[in-house]
Amino acid sequence: MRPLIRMAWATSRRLLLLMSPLLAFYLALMVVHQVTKRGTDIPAIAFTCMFMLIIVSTFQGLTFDVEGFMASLPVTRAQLVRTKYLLSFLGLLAGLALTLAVAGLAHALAPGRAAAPTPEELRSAVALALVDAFGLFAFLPFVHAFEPSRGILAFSLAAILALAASLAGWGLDGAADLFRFFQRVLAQPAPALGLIGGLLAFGLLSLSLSTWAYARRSF
Amino acid sequence: MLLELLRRDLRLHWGSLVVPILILGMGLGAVVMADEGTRLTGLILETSFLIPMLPVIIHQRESAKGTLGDLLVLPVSRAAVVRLRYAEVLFFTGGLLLLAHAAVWVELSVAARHPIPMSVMSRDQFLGVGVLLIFWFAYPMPLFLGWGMKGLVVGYGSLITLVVTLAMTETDLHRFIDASMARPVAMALVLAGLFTLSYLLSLKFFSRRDF
Amino acid sequence: MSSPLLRIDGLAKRFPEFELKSVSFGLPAGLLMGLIGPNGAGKTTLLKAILGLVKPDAGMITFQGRDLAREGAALRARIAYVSDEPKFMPGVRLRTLKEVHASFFPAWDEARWKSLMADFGLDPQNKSDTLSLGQRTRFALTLALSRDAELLVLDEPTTGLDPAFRRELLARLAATLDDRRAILFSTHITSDLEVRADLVTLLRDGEVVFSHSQDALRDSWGVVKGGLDLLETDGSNGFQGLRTNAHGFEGLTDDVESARRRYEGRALVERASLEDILVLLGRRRPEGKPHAA
Amino acid sequence: MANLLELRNLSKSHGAFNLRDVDLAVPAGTITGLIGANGAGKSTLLKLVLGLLPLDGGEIRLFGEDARLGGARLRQRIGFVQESPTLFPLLRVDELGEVVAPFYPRWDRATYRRICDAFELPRKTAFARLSQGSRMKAALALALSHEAELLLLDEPTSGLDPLMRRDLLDLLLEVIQDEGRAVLFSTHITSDLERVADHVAILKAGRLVLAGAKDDLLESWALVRGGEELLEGPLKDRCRGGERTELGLTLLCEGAGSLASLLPDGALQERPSLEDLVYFHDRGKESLCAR
Repeated sequence: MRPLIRMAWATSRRLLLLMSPLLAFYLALMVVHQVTKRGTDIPAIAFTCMFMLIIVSTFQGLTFDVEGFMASLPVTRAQLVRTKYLLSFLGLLAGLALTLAVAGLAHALAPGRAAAPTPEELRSAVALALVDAFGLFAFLPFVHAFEPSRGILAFSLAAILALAASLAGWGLDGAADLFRFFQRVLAQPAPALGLIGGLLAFGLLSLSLSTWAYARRSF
Repeated sequence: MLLELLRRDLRLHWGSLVVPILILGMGLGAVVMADEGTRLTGLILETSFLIPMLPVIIHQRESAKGTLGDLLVLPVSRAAVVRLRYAEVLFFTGGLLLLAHAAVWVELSVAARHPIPMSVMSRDQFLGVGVLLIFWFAYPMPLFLGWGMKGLVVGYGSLITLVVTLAMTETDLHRFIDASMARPVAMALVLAGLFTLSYLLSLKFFSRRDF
Repeated sequence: MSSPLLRIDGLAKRFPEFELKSVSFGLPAGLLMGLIGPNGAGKTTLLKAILGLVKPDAGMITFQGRDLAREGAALRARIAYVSDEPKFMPGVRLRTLKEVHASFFPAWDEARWKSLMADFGLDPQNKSDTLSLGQRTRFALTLALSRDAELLVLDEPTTGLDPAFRRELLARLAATLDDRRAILFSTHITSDLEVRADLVTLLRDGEVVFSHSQDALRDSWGVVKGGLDLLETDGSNGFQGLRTNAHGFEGLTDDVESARRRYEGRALVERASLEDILVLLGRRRPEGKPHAA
Repeated sequence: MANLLELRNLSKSHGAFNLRDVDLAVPAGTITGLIGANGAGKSTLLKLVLGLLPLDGGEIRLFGEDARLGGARLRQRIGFVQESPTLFPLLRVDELGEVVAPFYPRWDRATYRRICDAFELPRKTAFARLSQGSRMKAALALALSHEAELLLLDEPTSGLDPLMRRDLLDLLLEVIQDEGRAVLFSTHITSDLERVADHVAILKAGRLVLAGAKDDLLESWALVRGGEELLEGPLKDRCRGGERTELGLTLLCEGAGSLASLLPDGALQERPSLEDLVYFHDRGKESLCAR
């Protein structure tokens, strides 16, 4: 697997460079948002920023059709899928770390204006990360079962249907409440572990589904 | 000619518009989580960043997939392609601002369980969108059309460093903003002038480029 | 002979990697001209300049007497182009690609397009990204041949095509020629041109080496094949190009008659095929010494 | 001489391209040419050997092992070039070598550099900015730099000029000097095959129509040119295809050695080129040969 990680880094390094202006802009906006607003909640932009990082780390195959070449290398399909999951997970952690770092930076820059990250704020950041993880684990099988651009279309349709279903009041109503639900659950340790355990199980299910689908793909 | 080119873009690129709109949807979700007061402003902020980039995304996809040559080999002039990109940004921004309004209005009505009066964009928000359109589209576009991806990175990169430095140094823009808001007509003329200047520069740079 | 349909005068273009130095030739109506030359000789740049994709540093290109630099958009309605790597937006049906393309050409011939698609074995419902290189080229050809273009500019159209199809394609292209139309056809597979090309232009290192009719070429260019000892005694100055290997040498001459007289009985002198000329001329102009691989 | 690759009644349906029980062996130390019309299944066959496409039926033995079991490990001993390679468009040519190197234990950086120079590749240029010919050369350099025992090349000469084609063919001849290696490459330029191929396999609509040593094949078939009288005589049941043009009839007949006695006077017999063999085989068979 190690050569695959090195290859992923060497190839996405330039892509990250290209995406960096956009990421830097969102980060700047988060800092501005933190400094000018008295509010304690994590700026909504962090949500998008994390999502953007995940797109970059997994979507190397989208912009340039390299999947055929990758499959012709002496690696198994399972290794290719595991690398993508690892990269996405790293993207997620990086997003979380960035969000907290920015909150700290804003506090350091203008101590008077931005409060230090409170435990409640940390819990929100982790909850946000878990919502992202849930979205990610739901999304990746689509990108592995179909080729990237068609996979995104399929996922966006599914996401919109899920959002519509929840908006119409069936069970959870909307991603917003998923976030609030996670926030509440994370408050006490026992349910928090249950939630994280559940998410990990969902992740493993997603990984095996992707591996099964990717093995059947033709390039 | 513009109509055929616009129809060509919509028929070939509707797929690539889904990803930005998906991100807009995610942003919409984020804004809904924000508290009551800032919903419309938050949404305009979000829309005005993403939507002016749609023509850039289309043009970038056209050059990344190598089909820009097919476009330029048609009996269309380079000027027609530049006109297309500038017309598209107005088409997309206008169209999607209306969509954003409708989305917020539906959300509020659903949340309030009864239809509420539509809150119309105030003059400040209109000018705000105009300023963002200039900075986020008109400024980088000539660089992008003239030098491709390198131009795009320079364009947006310089823009971001400007914003970060403004934030870091906590310069107070309010005085400048209030002054310009006071004279909306002059402000609108300045914005229109900058938009046209950007068009002329794009024309010059794009016409001499090799493909 | 009336003024040529397409005239290129002193076309020059400098790129970091290579340079097109003052290219001039004319293509009269009714003829098929083959454009040959090693990789990087500037063939694609030249063809792109005709289509306005590349802006020349100097020189002028006129089509039907009108300057392409000024009236490019209008003239492109009558020029059809197939690039060496036809690319199409992925995930789009061929039928949609055709409709988008056809909307720019009032003289579009839908019946002809349908019959070409059938002949070329393509299904309009197919998605563009499922096509192989050969099929993408065929689809690009259906688009180019379905509107009544007066100049066909084809950049290595036969690369991904099989021998049978190549033969049929060249026969079909030659059939479209009349006193209003011409074809400019760049290729590396010179055997295609041997049968069908009326004129041949050789481009090397950004310059036109010759632009003759195929018959004139046949009468003047030849290949001298002999043993290495012959090379020592007679020297290699008479040759335009030379290639030596273990068994002997192959020398290229542009005056086959005098070569026959000079090497009478000592070496084999034959007519040079286009491939021989290309291989023996080598890549770059030799600074004095013929380029021996 | 062990076979590096054996296909045993291989079959696959992959959209428009499909293969029906193809049997082919690629012995070590040889170059096998794969020719056939567009969509005949050449790329599909090569991709099946590499495991890019799942197999519908039949078996693939690579270096004596079943390809399905040891796929990834066996690919270390194969060099593959796609029809129009995309690789990593943003990477420079030298970076491509660095990125691919860790996947192949026997990767040799000096060989990669030597081949890049021989192909006159600008090492500092991004792959996407190379011409189609240079992209093919870069992909070839990658495939030739890890001492692969089996080279699978999908139309490697397309986009190359005659001079560069001849250099590439000489390089392939150099590769098989080492008895343990072999090359299987598909091409549309039959003159290349006539220059270097020992064995030839002709694919038509997914079926292996003709296969064998090139010289034996060309000796055993004959092109007979003449008038309509050719169809009356016993020649008819030896004919496998042909064409009627304004100049007369051209028939492709089997068993060239014993044809002389059957020829009506005035008919000409000559040895077919590979292109003739591919062009005439099964062409107009129903109307002309009426078997």
